[in-house]
Amino acid sequence: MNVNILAFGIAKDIFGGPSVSLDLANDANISNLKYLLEQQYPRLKKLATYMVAVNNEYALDGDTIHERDEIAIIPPVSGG
Amino acid sequence: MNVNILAFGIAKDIFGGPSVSLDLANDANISNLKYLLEQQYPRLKKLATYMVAVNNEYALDGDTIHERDEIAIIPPVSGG
Amino acid sequence: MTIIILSLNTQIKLSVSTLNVQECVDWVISPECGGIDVFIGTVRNATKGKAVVRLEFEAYEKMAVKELEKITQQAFDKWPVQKVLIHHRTGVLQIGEIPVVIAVAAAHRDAAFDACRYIIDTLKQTVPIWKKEIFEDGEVWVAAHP
Amino acid sequence: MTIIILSLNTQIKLSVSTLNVQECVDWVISPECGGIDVFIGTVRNATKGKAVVRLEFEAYEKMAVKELEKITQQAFDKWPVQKVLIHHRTGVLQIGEIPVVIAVAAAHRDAAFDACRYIIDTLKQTVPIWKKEIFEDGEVWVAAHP
Repeated sequence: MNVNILAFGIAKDIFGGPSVSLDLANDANISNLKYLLEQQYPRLKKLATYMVAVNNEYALDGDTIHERDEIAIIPPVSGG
Repeated sequence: MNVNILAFGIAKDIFGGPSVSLDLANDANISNLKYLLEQQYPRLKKLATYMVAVNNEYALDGDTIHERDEIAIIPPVSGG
Repeated sequence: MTIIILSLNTQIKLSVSTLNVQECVDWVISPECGGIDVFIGTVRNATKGKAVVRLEFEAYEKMAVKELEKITQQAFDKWPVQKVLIHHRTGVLQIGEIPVVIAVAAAHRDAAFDACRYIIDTLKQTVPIWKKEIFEDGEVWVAAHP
Repeated sequence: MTIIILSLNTQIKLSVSTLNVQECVDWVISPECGGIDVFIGTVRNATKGKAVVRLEFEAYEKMAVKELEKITQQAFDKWPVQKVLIHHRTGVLQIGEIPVVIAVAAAHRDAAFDACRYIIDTLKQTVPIWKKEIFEDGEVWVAAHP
Protein backbone atom coordinates (compact mmCIF):
# COMPACT_ATOMS: atom_id res chain seq x y z
CA MET A 1 0.00 0.00 0.00
CA ASN A 2 1.02 3.58 -0.53
CA VAL A 3 0.76 5.92 2.45
CA ASN A 4 1.10 9.65 2.69
CA ILE A 5 3.09 10.93 5.67
CA LEU A 6 2.70 14.43 7.06
CA ALA A 7 5.75 16.22 8.39
CA PHE A 8 6.01 19.08 10.87
CA GLY A 9 8.76 21.17 12.39
CA ILE A 10 12.23 19.90 11.60
CA ALA A 11 10.78 16.79 9.90
CA LYS A 12 9.44 19.07 7.19
CA ASP A 13 12.98 20.35 6.63
CA ILE A 14 14.34 16.79 6.58
CA PHE A 15 11.73 15.60 4.07
CA GLY A 16 12.08 18.77 2.04
CA GLY A 17 8.32 19.37 2.21
CA PRO A 18 5.12 19.01 4.23
CA SER A 19 4.57 15.37 3.25
CA VAL A 20 6.17 12.35 1.59
CA SER A 21 4.58 9.21 0.18
CA LEU A 22 5.94 5.76 0.89
CA ASP A 23 5.26 2.21 -0.27
CA LEU A 24 4.62 -0.13 2.65
CA ALA A 25 3.79 -3.81 2.98
CA ASN A 26 0.09 -4.29 3.78
CA ASP A 27 0.77 -5.47 7.33
CA ALA A 28 3.46 -2.89 8.06
CA ASN A 29 3.67 -1.43 11.55
CA ILE A 30 5.07 1.82 12.93
CA SER A 31 8.47 0.25 13.48
CA ASN A 32 8.70 -0.79 9.81
CA LEU A 33 7.65 2.71 8.76
CA LYS A 34 10.33 4.33 10.90
CA TYR A 35 12.99 1.97 9.51
CA LEU A 36 12.10 2.79 5.90
CA LEU A 37 11.96 6.52 6.57
CA GLU A 38 15.29 6.48 8.35
CA GLN A 39 16.83 4.66 5.37
CA GLN A 40 15.56 7.32 3.00
CA TYR A 41 16.12 10.28 5.34
CA PRO A 42 19.10 9.49 7.60
CA ARG A 43 18.86 12.91 9.29
CA LEU A 44 15.73 11.58 11.06
CA LYS A 45 18.04 9.42 13.21
CA LYS A 46 19.81 12.54 14.44
CA LEU A 47 16.68 13.86 16.13
CA ALA A 48 16.63 13.67 19.93
CA THR A 49 13.59 11.48 19.44
CA TYR A 50 10.49 11.48 17.32
CA MET A 51 7.03 9.98 17.46
CA VAL A 52 4.55 8.86 14.85
CA ALA A 53 0.89 9.80 15.05
CA VAL A 54 -1.85 7.79 13.38
CA ASN A 55 -5.22 9.48 12.95
CA ASN A 56 -4.21 12.25 15.37
CA GLU A 57 -3.14 9.91 18.17
CA TYR A 58 0.38 8.97 19.24
CA ALA A 59 1.12 5.44 17.95
CA LEU A 60 3.30 2.68 19.39
CA ASP A 61 6.02 0.86 17.45
CA GLY A 62 3.93 -2.32 17.17
CA ASP A 63 0.75 -0.61 15.90
CA THR A 64 -0.29 -1.76 12.44
CA ILE A 65 -0.78 0.83 9.74
CA HIS A 66 -3.87 0.76 7.54
CA GLU A 67 -4.44 2.29 4.15
CA ARG A 68 -5.98 5.78 4.41
CA ASP A 69 -4.63 6.24 7.96
CA GLU A 70 -3.52 9.81 8.52
CA ILE A 71 0.12 9.39 9.45
CA ALA A 72 2.34 12.17 10.79
CA ILE A 73 5.92 12.46 11.98
CA ILE A 74 6.05 14.27 15.31
CA PRO A 75 9.53 15.59 16.16
CA PRO A 76 10.14 16.76 19.74
CA VAL A 77 7.43 19.31 20.46
CA SER A 78 8.24 22.81 21.68
CA GLY A 79 4.97 24.68 22.11
CA GLY A 80 4.05 26.94 24.98
CA MET B 1 2.16 57.04 80.01
CA ASN B 2 -0.97 57.24 77.91
CA VAL B 3 -0.97 55.36 74.63
CA ASN B 4 -3.40 55.38 71.76
CA ILE B 5 -4.23 51.99 70.27
CA LEU B 6 -5.55 51.56 66.74
CA ALA B 7 -8.09 48.85 66.06
CA PHE B 8 -8.96 47.08 62.80
CA GLY B 9 -11.41 44.44 61.67
CA ILE B 10 -13.25 42.78 64.50
CA ALA B 11 -11.11 44.64 67.07
CA LYS B 12 -12.79 47.83 65.95
CA ASP B 13 -16.16 46.26 66.75
CA ILE B 14 -14.89 45.05 70.13
CA PHE B 15 -13.50 48.47 71.08
CA GLY B 16 -16.55 50.19 69.67
CA GLY B 17 -14.38 52.48 67.54
CA PRO B 18 -11.17 52.81 65.52
CA SER B 19 -8.98 53.51 68.56
CA VAL B 20 -8.87 53.46 72.33
CA SER B 21 -6.50 55.15 74.74
CA LEU B 22 -4.96 53.36 77.70
CA ASP B 23 -2.81 54.27 80.72
CA LEU B 24 0.30 52.11 80.91
CA ALA B 25 3.28 51.92 83.27
CA ASN B 26 6.35 53.51 81.69
CA ASP B 27 8.15 50.20 81.26
CA ALA B 28 5.10 48.27 80.06
CA ASN B 29 5.54 45.60 77.44
CA ILE B 30 3.19 44.03 74.90
CA SER B 31 2.16 41.33 77.33
CA ASN B 32 1.08 43.94 79.90
CA LEU B 33 -0.84 45.81 77.23
CA LYS B 34 -2.70 42.69 76.13
CA TYR B 35 -3.58 41.87 79.75
CA LEU B 36 -5.05 45.31 80.38
CA LEU B 37 -6.97 45.32 77.11
CA GLU B 38 -8.39 41.87 77.78
CA GLN B 39 -9.55 43.04 81.21
CA GLN B 40 -11.35 45.97 79.67
CA TYR B 41 -12.57 44.16 76.54
CA PRO B 42 -13.09 40.47 77.43
CA ARG B 43 -14.31 39.69 73.86
CA LEU B 44 -10.68 40.09 72.75
CA LYS B 45 -9.94 36.73 74.43
CA LYS B 46 -12.51 35.05 72.20
CA LEU B 47 -10.52 35.81 69.05
CA ALA B 48 -8.75 32.86 67.44
CA THR B 49 -5.59 34.86 68.07
CA TYR B 50 -4.46 38.43 67.69
CA MET B 51 -1.19 40.27 67.30
CA VAL B 52 0.01 43.70 68.31
CA ALA B 53 1.94 45.89 65.89
CA VAL B 54 4.28 48.65 67.04
CA ASN B 55 5.26 51.24 64.49
CA ASN B 56 3.92 49.08 61.65
CA GLU B 57 5.85 45.95 62.65
CA TYR B 58 4.59 42.84 64.41
CA ALA B 59 5.73 42.98 68.05
CA LEU B 60 6.60 40.19 70.50
CA ASP B 61 5.09 39.81 73.98
CA GLY B 62 8.33 40.96 75.66
CA ASP B 63 8.82 44.08 73.56
CA THR B 64 8.75 47.30 75.59
CA ILE B 65 6.30 50.02 74.61
CA HIS B 66 7.46 53.62 74.33
CA GLU B 67 5.45 56.79 74.46
CA ARG B 68 4.41 57.94 70.95
CA ASP B 69 4.75 54.41 69.54
CA GLU B 70 2.06 53.70 66.97
CA ILE B 71 0.30 50.68 68.46
CA ALA B 72 -2.30 48.61 66.63
CA ILE B 73 -4.34 45.51 67.41
CA ILE B 74 -4.12 43.04 64.53
CA PRO B 75 -6.85 40.40 64.63
CA PRO B 76 -6.44 37.35 62.34
CA VAL B 77 -5.92 38.76 58.85
CA SER B 78 -8.08 37.71 55.92
CA GLY B 79 -6.88 39.60 52.87
CA GLY B 80 -6.43 38.19 49.38
CA MET C 1 -6.98 56.05 49.00
CA THR C 2 -4.43 54.53 46.67
CA ILE C 3 -0.90 53.73 47.65
CA ILE C 4 1.57 52.75 44.98
CA ILE C 5 5.10 51.67 45.64
CA LEU C 6 6.93 51.71 42.39
CA SER C 7 10.43 50.65 41.56
CA LEU C 8 11.79 49.28 38.32
CA ASN C 9 10.82 45.75 39.29
CA THR C 10 8.15 46.05 41.99
CA GLN C 11 4.71 47.56 42.08
CA ILE C 12 2.43 47.47 45.13
CA LYS C 13 -0.96 49.12 45.14
CA LEU C 14 -3.78 49.36 47.66
CA SER C 15 -6.81 50.90 46.05
CA VAL C 16 -10.53 51.48 46.47
CA SER C 17 -10.88 51.41 42.67
CA THR C 18 -11.53 48.37 40.44
CA LEU C 19 -8.36 46.40 39.70
CA ASN C 20 -7.38 46.04 36.04
CA VAL C 21 -5.81 42.68 35.17
CA GLN C 22 -4.63 43.78 31.74
CA GLU C 23 -2.75 46.73 33.26
CA CYS C 24 -1.06 44.36 35.71
CA VAL C 25 0.07 42.01 32.94
CA ASP C 26 1.23 44.91 30.76
CA TRP C 27 3.38 46.18 33.61
CA VAL C 28 5.20 42.91 34.34
CA ILE C 29 5.71 41.76 30.76
CA SER C 30 9.22 42.43 29.52
CA PRO C 31 11.52 41.27 26.73
CA GLU C 32 13.75 39.36 29.17
CA CYS C 33 10.95 37.29 30.66
CA GLY C 34 9.59 34.07 29.25
CA GLY C 35 6.81 33.29 31.69
CA ILE C 36 4.29 35.22 33.74
CA ASP C 37 2.09 33.76 36.42
CA VAL C 38 -0.91 35.78 37.53
CA PHE C 39 -3.13 35.01 40.48
CA ILE C 40 -6.51 36.71 40.55
CA GLY C 41 -8.72 36.47 43.61
CA THR C 42 -12.41 36.88 42.99
CA VAL C 43 -15.37 37.37 45.30
CA ARG C 44 -17.35 34.14 45.48
CA ASN C 45 -21.13 34.22 45.71
CA ALA C 46 -21.18 31.82 48.66
CA THR C 47 -19.11 30.72 51.61
CA LYS C 48 -19.80 27.36 53.25
CA GLY C 49 -23.02 27.17 51.28
CA LYS C 50 -24.32 30.53 52.48
CA ALA C 51 -25.05 33.27 49.93
CA VAL C 52 -22.71 36.27 50.17
CA VAL C 53 -24.17 39.66 49.27
CA ARG C 54 -20.93 41.64 49.17
CA LEU C 55 -17.52 41.93 50.83
CA GLU C 56 -15.84 44.77 52.64
CA PHE C 57 -12.05 44.98 52.89
CA GLU C 58 -10.31 47.08 55.49
CA ALA C 59 -6.55 47.60 55.55
CA TYR C 60 -4.06 49.02 58.03
CA GLU C 61 -2.61 50.67 55.00
CA LYS C 62 0.86 51.82 56.08
CA MET C 63 1.64 48.47 57.66
CA ALA C 64 0.01 46.48 54.84
CA VAL C 65 2.26 48.16 52.29
CA LYS C 66 5.30 47.46 54.48
CA GLU C 67 4.38 43.78 54.79
CA LEU C 68 3.72 43.54 51.06
CA GLU C 69 7.15 45.04 50.40
CA LYS C 70 8.71 42.41 52.66
CA ILE C 71 6.94 39.63 50.77
CA THR C 72 8.05 40.91 47.39
CA GLN C 73 11.61 41.20 48.69
CA GLN C 74 11.43 37.59 49.91
CA ALA C 75 10.21 36.53 46.47
CA PHE C 76 13.20 38.22 44.83
CA ASP C 77 15.54 36.60 47.37
CA LYS C 78 14.12 33.10 46.94
CA TRP C 79 13.55 32.88 43.16
CA PRO C 80 15.06 34.33 40.00
CA VAL C 81 12.10 36.54 39.19
CA GLN C 82 12.21 39.79 37.25
CA LYS C 83 9.08 41.71 38.12
CA VAL C 84 6.54 41.44 40.91
CA LEU C 85 3.23 43.28 41.12
CA ILE C 86 0.62 43.14 43.89
CA HIS C 87 -2.61 45.08 43.66
CA HIS C 88 -5.14 44.76 46.49
CA ARG C 89 -8.56 46.28 46.85
CA THR C 90 -10.02 47.98 49.89
CA GLY C 91 -13.62 49.05 50.45
CA VAL C 92 -16.82 47.42 49.23
CA LEU C 93 -16.64 44.64 46.61
CA GLN C 94 -19.54 43.01 44.81
CA ILE C 95 -19.72 39.34 43.76
CA GLY C 96 -17.32 38.64 40.88
CA GLU C 97 -15.10 41.64 41.66
CA ILE C 98 -11.37 41.22 42.15
CA PRO C 99 -9.86 41.72 45.63
CA VAL C 100 -6.31 40.89 44.59
CA VAL C 101 -4.06 40.53 41.55
CA ILE C 102 -0.54 39.17 41.86
CA ALA C 103 1.62 39.05 38.74
CA VAL C 104 5.15 37.66 38.59
CA ALA C 105 7.41 37.63 35.53
CA ALA C 106 10.51 35.45 35.28
CA ALA C 107 12.84 34.13 32.64
CA HIS C 108 11.54 30.63 33.36
CA ARG C 109 8.06 29.63 34.42
CA ASP C 110 8.89 27.56 37.53
CA ALA C 111 10.15 30.64 39.35
CA ALA C 112 7.07 32.62 38.33
CA PHE C 113 4.69 29.90 39.59
CA ASP C 114 6.58 29.33 42.86
CA ALA C 115 6.93 33.02 43.66
CA CYS C 116 3.32 33.88 42.80
CA ARG C 117 1.98 31.10 45.01
CA TYR C 118 4.34 32.05 47.82
CA ILE C 119 3.16 35.65 47.65
CA ILE C 120 -0.56 34.90 47.89
CA ASP C 121 -0.01 32.25 50.60
CA THR C 122 2.11 34.65 52.68
CA LEU C 123 -0.12 37.66 52.02
CA LYS C 124 -3.05 35.73 53.49
CA GLN C 125 -1.02 35.03 56.64
CA THR C 126 0.77 38.28 57.38
CA VAL C 127 -0.65 41.34 55.62
CA PRO C 128 -3.00 43.39 57.84
CA ILE C 129 -6.06 43.38 55.63
CA TRP C 130 -9.45 42.18 56.85
CA LYS C 131 -12.41 40.88 54.96
CA LYS C 132 -15.98 41.14 56.18
CA GLU C 133 -18.58 38.93 54.52
CA ILE C 134 -22.03 40.48 54.34
CA PHE C 135 -24.92 38.01 54.21
CA GLU C 136 -28.66 38.68 53.90
CA ASP C 137 -29.02 38.16 57.64
CA GLY C 138 -25.78 39.43 59.13
CA GLU C 139 -22.08 39.93 58.63
CA VAL C 140 -18.86 38.33 59.84
CA TRP C 141 -15.17 39.22 59.93
CA VAL C 142 -13.50 36.26 58.21
CA ALA C 143 -10.96 34.21 60.22
CA ALA C 144 -11.63 36.12 63.44
CA HIS C 145 -12.92 33.10 65.34
CA PRO C 146 -11.59 29.55 65.57
CA MET D 1 -6.77 29.66 10.99
CA THR D 2 -8.51 29.73 14.34
CA ILE D 3 -9.91 26.68 16.05
CA ILE D 4 -12.09 27.13 19.10
CA ILE D 5 -13.47 24.29 21.15
CA LEU D 6 -16.09 25.72 23.38
CA SER D 7 -18.13 24.10 26.09
CA LEU D 8 -19.56 25.61 29.23
CA ASN D 9 -16.34 25.03 31.12
CA THR D 10 -13.60 24.61 28.50
CA GLN D 11 -12.22 26.86 25.81
CA ILE D 12 -9.35 25.86 23.52
CA LYS D 13 -8.12 28.12 20.76
CA LEU D 14 -5.32 27.94 18.20
CA SER D 15 -4.97 31.23 16.44
CA VAL D 16 -2.69 33.27 14.21
CA SER D 17 -4.05 36.44 15.84
CA THR D 18 -2.73 38.22 18.93
CA LEU D 19 -3.92 36.63 22.18
CA ASN D 20 -5.91 38.81 24.55
CA VAL D 21 -5.26 38.14 28.24
CA GLN D 22 -8.22 40.21 29.46
CA GLU D 23 -10.59 38.21 27.26
CA CYS D 24 -9.19 35.00 28.73
CA VAL D 25 -9.69 36.19 32.30
CA ASP D 26 -13.18 37.51 31.53
CA TRP D 27 -14.14 34.10 30.17
CA VAL D 28 -13.01 32.04 33.18
CA ILE D 29 -14.18 34.38 35.91
CA SER D 30 -17.45 33.26 37.48
CA PRO D 31 -19.46 33.89 40.66
CA GLU D 32 -18.70 30.39 42.00
CA CYS D 33 -14.92 30.69 41.71
CA GLY D 34 -12.65 32.27 44.28
CA GLY D 35 -9.29 31.99 42.58
CA ILE D 36 -7.93 32.18 39.05
CA ASP D 37 -4.43 31.26 38.02
CA VAL D 38 -3.23 32.49 34.65
CA PHE D 39 -0.02 31.46 32.94
CA ILE D 40 1.20 33.69 30.15
CA GLY D 41 4.11 32.65 27.99
CA THR D 42 6.04 35.46 26.36
CA VAL D 43 8.68 35.54 23.65
CA ARG D 44 12.05 36.23 25.22
CA ASN D 45 14.60 38.40 23.44
CA ALA D 46 17.39 35.87 23.95
CA THR D 47 17.97 32.15 24.35
CA LYS D 48 21.19 30.92 25.95
CA GLY D 49 22.59 34.42 25.60
CA LYS D 50 21.90 34.67 21.87
CA ALA D 51 19.58 37.42 20.57
CA VAL D 52 16.31 36.14 19.14
CA VAL D 53 14.79 38.14 16.29
CA ARG D 54 11.39 36.44 16.20
CA LEU D 55 9.69 33.07 16.67
CA GLU D 56 7.61 30.97 14.35
CA PHE D 57 5.09 28.46 15.69
CA GLU D 58 3.77 25.61 13.62
CA ALA D 59 0.99 23.30 14.80
CA TYR D 60 -0.45 20.01 13.64
CA GLU D 61 -3.75 21.65 14.35
CA LYS D 62 -6.27 18.81 14.45
CA MET D 63 -4.04 16.71 16.68
CA ALA D 64 -2.96 19.68 18.81
CA VAL D 65 -6.58 20.47 19.63
CA LYS D 66 -7.21 16.81 20.48
CA GLU D 67 -4.21 16.70 22.82
CA LEU D 68 -5.23 19.99 24.43
CA GLU D 69 -8.70 18.57 25.03
CA LYS D 70 -7.12 15.54 26.72
CA ILE D 71 -5.07 17.77 28.99
CA THR D 72 -8.06 19.88 30.01
CA GLN D 73 -10.02 16.70 30.72
CA GLN D 74 -7.15 15.44 32.90
CA ALA D 75 -7.17 18.76 34.76
CA PHE D 76 -10.89 18.39 35.49
CA ASP D 77 -10.32 14.77 36.59
CA LYS D 78 -7.43 15.59 38.89
CA TRP D 79 -8.54 18.85 40.54
CA PRO D 80 -11.80 20.55 41.53
CA VAL D 81 -11.54 23.28 38.89
CA GLN D 82 -14.46 25.08 37.30
CA LYS D 83 -13.21 26.55 34.06
CA VAL D 84 -10.17 25.92 31.90
CA LEU D 85 -9.02 28.01 28.95
CA ILE D 86 -6.02 27.43 26.68
CA HIS D 87 -5.18 29.84 23.88
CA HIS D 88 -2.10 29.15 21.74
CA ARG D 89 -0.64 31.16 18.92
CA THR D 90 0.61 29.89 15.60
CA GLY D 91 2.57 31.78 12.95
CA VAL D 92 5.14 34.52 13.41
CA LEU D 93 5.60 36.13 16.84
CA GLN D 94 7.75 39.15 17.69
CA ILE D 95 9.66 39.64 20.96
CA GLY D 96 7.28 40.32 23.85
CA GLU D 97 4.30 38.71 22.10
CA ILE D 98 2.32 35.97 23.80
CA PRO D 99 2.50 32.38 22.47
CA VAL D 100 0.23 30.91 25.12
CA VAL D 101 -2.33 31.85 27.76
CA ILE D 102 -3.70 29.27 30.19
CA ALA D 103 -6.39 30.36 32.64
CA VAL D 104 -7.93 28.15 35.30
CA ALA D 105 -10.71 29.13 37.69
CA ALA D 106 -11.51 27.18 40.83
CA ALA D 107 -13.39 27.63 44.09
CA HIS D 108 -10.05 27.47 45.92
CA ARG D 109 -6.68 28.67 44.73
CA ASP D 110 -4.62 25.50 45.27
CA ALA D 111 -6.57 23.66 42.58
CA ALA D 112 -6.20 26.58 40.17
CA PHE D 113 -2.41 26.75 40.69
CA ASP D 114 -1.90 22.98 40.45
CA ALA D 115 -4.05 22.55 37.37
CA CYS D 116 -2.56 25.56 35.54
CA ARG D 117 0.98 24.35 36.12
CA TYR D 118 0.05 20.80 35.12
CA ILE D 119 -1.47 22.07 31.89
CA ILE D 120 1.54 24.10 30.77
CA ASP D 121 3.98 21.35 31.82
CA THR D 122 2.01 18.70 29.93
CA LEU D 123 1.35 20.93 26.93
CA LYS D 124 5.09 21.35 26.50
CA GLN D 125 5.55 17.58 26.48
CA THR D 126 2.69 16.28 24.36
CA VAL D 127 0.98 18.87 22.19
CA PRO D 128 2.21 18.84 18.56
CA ILE D 129 3.29 22.44 18.26
CA TRP D 130 6.79 23.43 17.20
CA LYS D 131 8.74 26.60 17.81
CA LYS D 132 11.47 27.88 15.49
CA GLU D 133 13.81 30.52 16.86
CA ILE D 134 15.05 32.97 14.26
CA PHE D 135 18.44 34.56 15.01
CA GLU D 136 20.35 37.18 13.02
CA ASP D 137 22.51 34.44 11.54
CA GLY D 138 20.23 31.44 11.28
CA GLU D 139 17.28 29.59 12.72
CA VAL D 140 16.66 26.49 14.79
CA TRP D 141 13.72 24.23 15.66
CA VAL D 142 13.70 24.20 19.44
CA ALA D 143 14.17 20.83 21.23
CA ALA D 144 14.82 18.94 17.98
CA HIS D 145 18.35 17.90 18.91
CA PRO D 146 19.72 16.46 22.16
